[in-house]
Amino acid sequence: MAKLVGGIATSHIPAIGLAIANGLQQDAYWKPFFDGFPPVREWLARVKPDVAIVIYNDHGLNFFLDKMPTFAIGAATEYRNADEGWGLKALAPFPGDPRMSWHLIEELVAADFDLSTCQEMLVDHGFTVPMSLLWQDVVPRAVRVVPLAINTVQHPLPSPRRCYNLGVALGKAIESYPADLRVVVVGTGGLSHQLDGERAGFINREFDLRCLDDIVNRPDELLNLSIHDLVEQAGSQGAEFILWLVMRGALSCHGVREIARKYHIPVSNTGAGLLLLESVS
Amino acid sequence: MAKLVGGIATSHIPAIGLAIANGLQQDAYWKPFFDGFPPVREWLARVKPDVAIVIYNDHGLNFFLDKMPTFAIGAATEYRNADEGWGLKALAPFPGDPRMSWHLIEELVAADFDLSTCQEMLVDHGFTVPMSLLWQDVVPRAVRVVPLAINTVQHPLPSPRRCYNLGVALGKAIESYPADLRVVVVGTGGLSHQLDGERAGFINREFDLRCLDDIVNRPDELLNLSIHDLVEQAGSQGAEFILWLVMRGALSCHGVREIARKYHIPVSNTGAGLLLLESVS
Amino acid sequence: MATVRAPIWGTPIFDGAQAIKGYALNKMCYSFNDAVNRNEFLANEAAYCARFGLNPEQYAAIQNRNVLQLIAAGGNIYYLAKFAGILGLNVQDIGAQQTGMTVEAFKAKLLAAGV
Amino acid sequence: MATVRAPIWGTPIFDGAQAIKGYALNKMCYSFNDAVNRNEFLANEAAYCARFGLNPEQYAAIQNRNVLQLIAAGGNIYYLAKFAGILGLNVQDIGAQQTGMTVEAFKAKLLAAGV
Ligand SMILES: [Fe+3]
Ligand SMILES: [Fe+3]
Repeated sequence: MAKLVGGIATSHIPAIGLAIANGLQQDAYWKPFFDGFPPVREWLARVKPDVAIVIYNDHGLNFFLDKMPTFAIGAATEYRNADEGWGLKALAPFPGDPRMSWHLIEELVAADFDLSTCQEMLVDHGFTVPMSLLWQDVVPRAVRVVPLAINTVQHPLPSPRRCYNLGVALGKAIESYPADLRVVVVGTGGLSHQLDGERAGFINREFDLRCLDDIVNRPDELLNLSIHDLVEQAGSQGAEFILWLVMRGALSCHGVREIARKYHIPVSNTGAGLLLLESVS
Repeated sequence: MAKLVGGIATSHIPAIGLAIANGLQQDAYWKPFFDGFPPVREWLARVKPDVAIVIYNDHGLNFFLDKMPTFAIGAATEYRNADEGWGLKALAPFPGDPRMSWHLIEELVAADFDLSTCQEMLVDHGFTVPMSLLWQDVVPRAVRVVPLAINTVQHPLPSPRRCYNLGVALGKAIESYPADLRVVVVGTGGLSHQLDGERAGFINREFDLRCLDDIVNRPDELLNLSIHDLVEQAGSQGAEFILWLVMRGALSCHGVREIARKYHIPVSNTGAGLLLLESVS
Repeated sequence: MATVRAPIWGTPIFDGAQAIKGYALNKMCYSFNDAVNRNEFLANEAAYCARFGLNPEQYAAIQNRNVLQLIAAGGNIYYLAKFAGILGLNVQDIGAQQTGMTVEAFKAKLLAAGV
Repeated sequence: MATVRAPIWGTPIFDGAQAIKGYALNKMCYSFNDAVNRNEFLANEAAYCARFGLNPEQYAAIQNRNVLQLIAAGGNIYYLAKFAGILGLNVQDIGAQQTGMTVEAFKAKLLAAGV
C-alpha cells in the first residue's frame, strides 16, 4: 500500500518564480525567504517521495467562469505550464500518474466529493512555484504529480471545514492505493495577502502566526472559520489558506512531527509561510 | 419565498426531438408515447411555474473529459442548444435566471456540494427534449430555467444516494429564495436503455416499473442501489435514473401527490417513463 | 474504499482505465460537434486522425466503422455517437451492428421488450 | 441558509452579483492568457473590447487603466491581473494605484508589516 510520508505547505506568489528565473535567491530582499527551503529539500532528498499531490488554486489560466469547478483533479499523463498573460517561460513538463489519479477519483467520489476530472490541464504558478522551490526544476523530474485545484476565484468558495474534510478523505484514499509508493501532499498559497480593493497590501502577521501554529497543533480550531472570516483576517487572497487545510486534513490519519517552519514578510504583497510536517504513524 | 410546486420526470432521447421536428406525434409508433403528455401540460397551464430547474446530463456537447464536472449548474442569462454533431436545428434560446442560480449555488456550496458553476453553457437534447415536450417551444418561453447537469459520461458517477441528497438540499435552497416564485423541478433521462456493447438494446420493463413505483412511494428503497446495480438492472444509460432521484429528493420537503404516470416501450432503444408529482404541503 | 464490482456481460464501463486509453479518440470525436470539423474529417480522414494522435488500433477502428472496436480502443459511447452521426447511423443502427443483428431484427427485439 | 455577512472595508468579494456584472470584461481579460490576443488588443483596443461586448463603464475603465473602476465594473482580480500584465504592471504597482500611494510608499508599507 502507498504511504503518506508527510505534508508541505508553501506560498506560491508569481514573484518567487521570477526571482528564481532571475537567480535572485541570495539577493538581500529574497534571501530570508529562500533560506527557509534547504531543510525541506534535505528532507525530500532523504524521504524521496514518488508522487506529490499538489493542492493549489488556478488563478485564471486553466479555468474560466464558464466551467468553474469547486474541486478539480488532474488525471493527465503530463502537465504543462503557460505564460499566464505575463510571458512566463515554459518549464519542463511535469509527469503525471493517471492510475493514481483515477484511484483517488474513485475513492473521493465514493466519499461524496463532487470532483471535476481533468484529463488535460494547464498548471499555473500556484502549482509550478512550489514545485520549483521544492524540487528545483531538476530534469528528469524526481516526482510524478497529481494536481488538485481548489476554487478561490469565484465566491462561494468551499468552506475551511469542507476543504479539511476533503483532505481527510484524500489521506485515506492515498493510503488505500495498492502500490508501494511514498506520497507527499503539498498545500500551496497564502498566507495573508490582498491584491484588490482599497485594502490592497493588507498583511496580518498576528493571524498568520496563529494559523501556522494552529494548523500544526490544533487544526480543529481553524475549522469553524468561515471564508468571510479568512478574507477579513488574512485578506482576499489569504483565503488560499484553505489549500493548506486540505494538506493538513490528509495528514490527520497520522500524528505529525514538525520538521520545518518559516514565516517572512514581505514577499511581494504577501506574508510568506513554509511548513513541513512528517507523518508519525 | 419561492414555492416548489412539483416535480416532473421524463425520458429525453434525441429521437423524440426528431419526431417533434418532423410532426410525427400522431404516428402509430409515437402516439402511445406522446399521449402521456397532455395531462402534464394541463397541470403546467394551471400551475404556471415561473422557473424550471432542469436536471439533465450532458451527452458530450458542453463538457469534455478535460473538465468533466460531477455536478454543474448554469448561471447564465440564456442557454442555447447546438447541432450536437447531427445537424440538430437551433431552438429559440432558453432564458435563464442568474439571480436564482446564484442563490442556489450559495446554498448548495454551503451544504457541501462541490459544484461547477457555468456562466455560459450549451444545453443538449438531454435538456431541450423535455423542454419541448413540456412547454412545446412556444415563444416567448413561458419559464426561466436553471440547468443542472449530472455526470453520466465518465465513471465514477455520483451515487444514487448522493444525487438524492443533492435534491434534498436543492429543495431547501429553492424554498429559501426570497421572491414569490413558483418553481418546478424537472428530472430527465432514463428509464432502462443501453447504447453500447454486445448488450446494446437491453430494456428491463420489470425494473423500470419498480423504479416508477418506488420513486413515488418509497424513494428510500432506491438509495442503496449502487451505480453498478443501476447499470446492471437498467443498462449503461439507464443510470440516468440518478437524475430522477435529484428531482425526487427536492420534493422530499413536501408530501407528494401523483398526478400523471406513463410507461411505454420502446421509444428508440428506450423504456420511456413520465411522471408528475405535485407538492402537498 | 470504493468497491470493485464484477463485470456485466456486454456492458462497457467508461472508467479511468478506458479514459486513459481513449483520450485521443474521444477528443477527436468531441470535435465532431462542429460541422466544420466533420467536413475536414471527411475530406481527409487520415490527416484528421493523425492530427489528434490516434494510435493504430483507434485508427483501424475508425476506418472499419466498427463500434465494438472503437469501444475496445477506449472510445466513449457519447463521443462515438458524434462519429456515428457523420456516417448517418442512429442508435438503432449501431445497436444492430454491435449485437450482430440486422436493423430490422434489432428493432423487433426492442418492440418485444414492451410486451 | 447561507449566512449574509457584513462587507469588509476596501475588500471586493467576487460573488454571483459581481460575476453577472463582469462576465464580458472577465472573458476578455481571460483571453489575454494568449500572446496573440494581447497583441490584437494592443493593435486596436476599441475593436477588441467591442468584440467581447464590454459595456460603456467597462470600456471606460479599460481606457483609464483604473483597477478600482475595473473592479466596480465587475472585473475579477485574477483576470484583471492579465490586463495589468499587458500594461507591464505588477501586483505592487496595482496595489499602489488602488491605495492612492506611490509605489515606493506602498512597498514601504509592506516592509513595515514585517516588523
Ligand atoms: Fe495565489
Ligand atoms: Fe440521455
